[in-house]
Amino acid sequence: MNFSIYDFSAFFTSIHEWLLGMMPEALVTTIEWITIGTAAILFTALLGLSLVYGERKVAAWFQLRIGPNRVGFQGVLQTVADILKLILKEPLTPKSSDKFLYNLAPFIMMMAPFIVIAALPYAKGLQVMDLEVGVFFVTAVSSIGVLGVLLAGWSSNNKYSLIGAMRSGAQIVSYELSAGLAILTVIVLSGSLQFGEIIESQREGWWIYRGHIPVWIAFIVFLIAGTAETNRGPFDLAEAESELTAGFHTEYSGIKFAFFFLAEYVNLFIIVVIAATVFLGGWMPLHIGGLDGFNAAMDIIPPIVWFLGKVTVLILLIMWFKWTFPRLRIDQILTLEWKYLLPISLVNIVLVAFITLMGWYF
Amino acid sequence: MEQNVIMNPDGTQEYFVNMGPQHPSTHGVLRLVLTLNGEIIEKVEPHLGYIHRSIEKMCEKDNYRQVIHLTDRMDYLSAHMNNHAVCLAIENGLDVEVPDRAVVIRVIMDELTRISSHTLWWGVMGMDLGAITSFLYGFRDHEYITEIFEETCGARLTMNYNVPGGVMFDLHPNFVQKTKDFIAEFKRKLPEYDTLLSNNVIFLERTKGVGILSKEMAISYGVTGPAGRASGFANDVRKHEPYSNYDKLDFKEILYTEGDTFHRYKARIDEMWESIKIIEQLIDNIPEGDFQAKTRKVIKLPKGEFYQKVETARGELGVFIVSDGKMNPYRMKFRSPGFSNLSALNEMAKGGKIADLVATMSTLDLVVPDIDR
Amino acid sequence: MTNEELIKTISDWFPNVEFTEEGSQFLNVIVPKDSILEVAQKLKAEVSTSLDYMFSLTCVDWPDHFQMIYHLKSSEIGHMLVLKVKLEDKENPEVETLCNTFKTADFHEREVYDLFGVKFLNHPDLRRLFLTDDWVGHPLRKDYVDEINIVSS
Amino acid sequence: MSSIINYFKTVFGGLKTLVQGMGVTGYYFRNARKEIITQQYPDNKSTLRMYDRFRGVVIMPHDENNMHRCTGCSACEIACPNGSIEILAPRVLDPETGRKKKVIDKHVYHYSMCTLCNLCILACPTDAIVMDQTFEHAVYDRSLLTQVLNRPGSKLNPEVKE
Repeated sequence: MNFSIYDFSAFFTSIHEWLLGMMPEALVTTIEWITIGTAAILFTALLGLSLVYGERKVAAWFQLRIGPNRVGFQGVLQTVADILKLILKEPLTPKSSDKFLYNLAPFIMMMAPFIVIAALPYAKGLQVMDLEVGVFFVTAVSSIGVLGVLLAGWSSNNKYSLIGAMRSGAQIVSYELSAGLAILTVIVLSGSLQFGEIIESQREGWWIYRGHIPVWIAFIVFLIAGTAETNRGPFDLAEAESELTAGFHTEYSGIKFAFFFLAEYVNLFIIVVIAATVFLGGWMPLHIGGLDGFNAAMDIIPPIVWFLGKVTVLILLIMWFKWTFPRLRIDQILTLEWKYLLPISLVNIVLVAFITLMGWYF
Repeated sequence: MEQNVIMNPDGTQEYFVNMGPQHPSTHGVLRLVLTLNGEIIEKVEPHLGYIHRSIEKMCEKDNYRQVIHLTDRMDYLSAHMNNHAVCLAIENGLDVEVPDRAVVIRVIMDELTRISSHTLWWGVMGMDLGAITSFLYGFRDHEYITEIFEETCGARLTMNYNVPGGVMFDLHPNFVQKTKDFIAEFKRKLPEYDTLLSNNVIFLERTKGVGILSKEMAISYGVTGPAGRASGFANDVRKHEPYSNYDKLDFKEILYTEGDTFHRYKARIDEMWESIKIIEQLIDNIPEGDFQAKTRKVIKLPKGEFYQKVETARGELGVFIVSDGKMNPYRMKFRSPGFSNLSALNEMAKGGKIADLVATMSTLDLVVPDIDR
Repeated sequence: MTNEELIKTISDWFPNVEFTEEGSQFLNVIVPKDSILEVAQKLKAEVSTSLDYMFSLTCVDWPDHFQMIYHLKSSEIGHMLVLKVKLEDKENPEVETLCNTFKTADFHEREVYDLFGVKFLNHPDLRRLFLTDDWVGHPLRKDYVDEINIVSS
Repeated sequence: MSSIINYFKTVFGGLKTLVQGMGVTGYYFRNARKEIITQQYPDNKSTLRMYDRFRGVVIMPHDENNMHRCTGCSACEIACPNGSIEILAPRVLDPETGRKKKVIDKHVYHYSMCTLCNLCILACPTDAIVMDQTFEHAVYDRSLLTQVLNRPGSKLNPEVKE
């Protein structure tokens, strides 16, 4: 079960040696940083475009419509056209708004996803850096987004935005709790915070299969908390169209609005990647204990395809939530979190600790 | 009133927000000035008149045939019933005998309009509460009926199909078949409405116990239609003061007593089932005969007052004609259901959150041209 | 209760009230201006009549006087009747407000004030309902002329 | 104990209704191809046909030798609630009978004011005007909405009696 043919790290180390042969060490590292930086930004941009297009198509199929099909083949270039439109539009700044914070908010909102993109494992070896404290780093950085929302709500001097921002602040902060606890259940099982090792520990079988009941509960809790954290689905209180017109980003237009728009979708991607990596084994193919023939067959499919398959299925599920359920009220969201999700995840942590102690997992 | 914050005598500040006139959930140009305390609503004050065309003044210059094209622009979602009311008022003024075929056609058209209005309301209610997909499903069934209307009456929304003495054209040959197909199709789709919204736990959380309206308040504010019947105020005009041939039809008057948002919603869903029952009783035996009674070219109502009540999708529409014998009415007053239903909004929304106000308002099913006239 | 019983019961309570039935399908009760509030409250309070649902409140601009018309119905018993009040003085017509007995009168009276100019005494919030506050004139009056919107009397 | 039971009952009951709701949208997602109801308007123009009673605009049909049926009696002008029809029919000396007779000169139709209520068509004694089924009438200049229905040089159809 070696993955030599699909191992990106071998490919990158060969490039590294080749460059080292030609120029001094310092120059090589700067070149690598710059290329990886631009690759990350390009990847985020492409990711945002494809997710927006995917969401509009999926929403259309749910709603008896066809979705964008005018620009490009089957509407593929529709989001490119949208982004160009947003770039060319004049970014207005409300007269009596807090200018500095008003312009800072979109960048903070966009900064969090960029940092987290670097720490996520996409395929064997295809990872910018595999920190020992990967999971801890990701959950910590992804909570910066709340600052962007609160700043945007306060600084645009619009009553609706302020109400939207207050709601979103309360919601994201409280849902990070049960999201963190849900990930903790698997870390207790896998014993390490490093993404690489969590994936390695799922070589014989994904945690969702090996950790049976507690990991299933954690998976459901994480999905609910994940949709709440990205202000999507039944929890899109911050930009509730029917109450607050567009919530915290009402006053934004042009490229600033594009930042908010893309940040929401990249956050969705991050939540789904964490769920896929921690619960469904990231790029690890599906292995079932003894059947070596079956496992070998599974290894033929490259890990990147496994990764993208899991991510697509989860994204489809979260989009399914958004386009089916009505919106919750702010006090119901908080009662759901503090009275239902939190006690369940706490009990779950105790349960999983007990199970790891006794070794009752596959 | 224009400054941002009102200083109360006791030093506290009142923080008010304009909801409308351009707002996604006011369904039309209705401006609500909310006095808020954080998310809790202290006072809702509607500002009207953004779409006031003064239909009552226009009616005074039109003769009795021309008045009808104005009334289907009042509550455009129950256009047939509005015209039906005016035609009935004129007919019982002239005491013209409307042929049976016209009476049955009018009742079928009324019930089809009620279903199309309730399906559109259901879709928009789902969208107000966040389930955007339900809007498309509601509109699909609404459009199915508008197709039927377009084929028979020639227009989709403002049909102007009733004339004093009967209806403008005879039914289109494949009207009966298309209506039967729609009823069969709609009977499969209506349970889907329940699984998608009515039984959904999030929807129940958002609507149960929200925006309570007691029976006394409903009567005192004159809240009629499904909104009033959900509070126990039995006001179905089709049952209590039957017109056309409603007294010969068997259907139930939907009555609940809880008076919260969920039961106003449930009242409309059950009313759709009743409308289906009515149409099924009539669609197969539409009597033959001519569809319009002979009326003189220039209609002159005798001196006196004529009041006609009709049950539209939103409530009890009253047409009050004061005539002084000339060819156009001396004074024409429309008692619009939306107007009284809106006046009770402050009573229901006080103490709730903004999200509750949106939920309560969408179960009142407000159509603003019906309020402003 | 049929119209005759209504006439008998109401005339014992209020002698200075006339009844007619011609020209309308309801029993019309012509009430003098200053006792309209008392009549309305009595009709609503009494169990025998319990006219607690006012389904229409409107005003008619006759050549020599304004006429306030209140349509009442009893939600329990189901009978209906019409209260009519004559306001001779057309310059500044005034009548007592009913919005403390019938809450629906609040908006209806503001509409009549806006379109006819009839002032309602101690109405909590008598402002124009549809037109802007600085609108001149009352459109539904017969003598209302407006060159811009081509409205002639 | 009962509070714990109904705590779990609410949780699982809630989840059940949520999953049922997703089942409905899931059905439409799976056979989206069959259930799509939107019409691709500009593309289906060739096949799009409105119902024959659809009221698009009032027109005056002319037969092959430029004859119409309007006698200029202005019954439609009286019947119209919005004053969107103006009949210009001066009195002209009729050579045979020697008496003055009204002959239609211009049948002016203000489409901008017309509410398509069909009262004029009903009122016309000689069925001269008819509702057309076209609905694409957007114009850049409002004056284009004021049309003259009888074509220049068209005459009254002789069979039409007064």
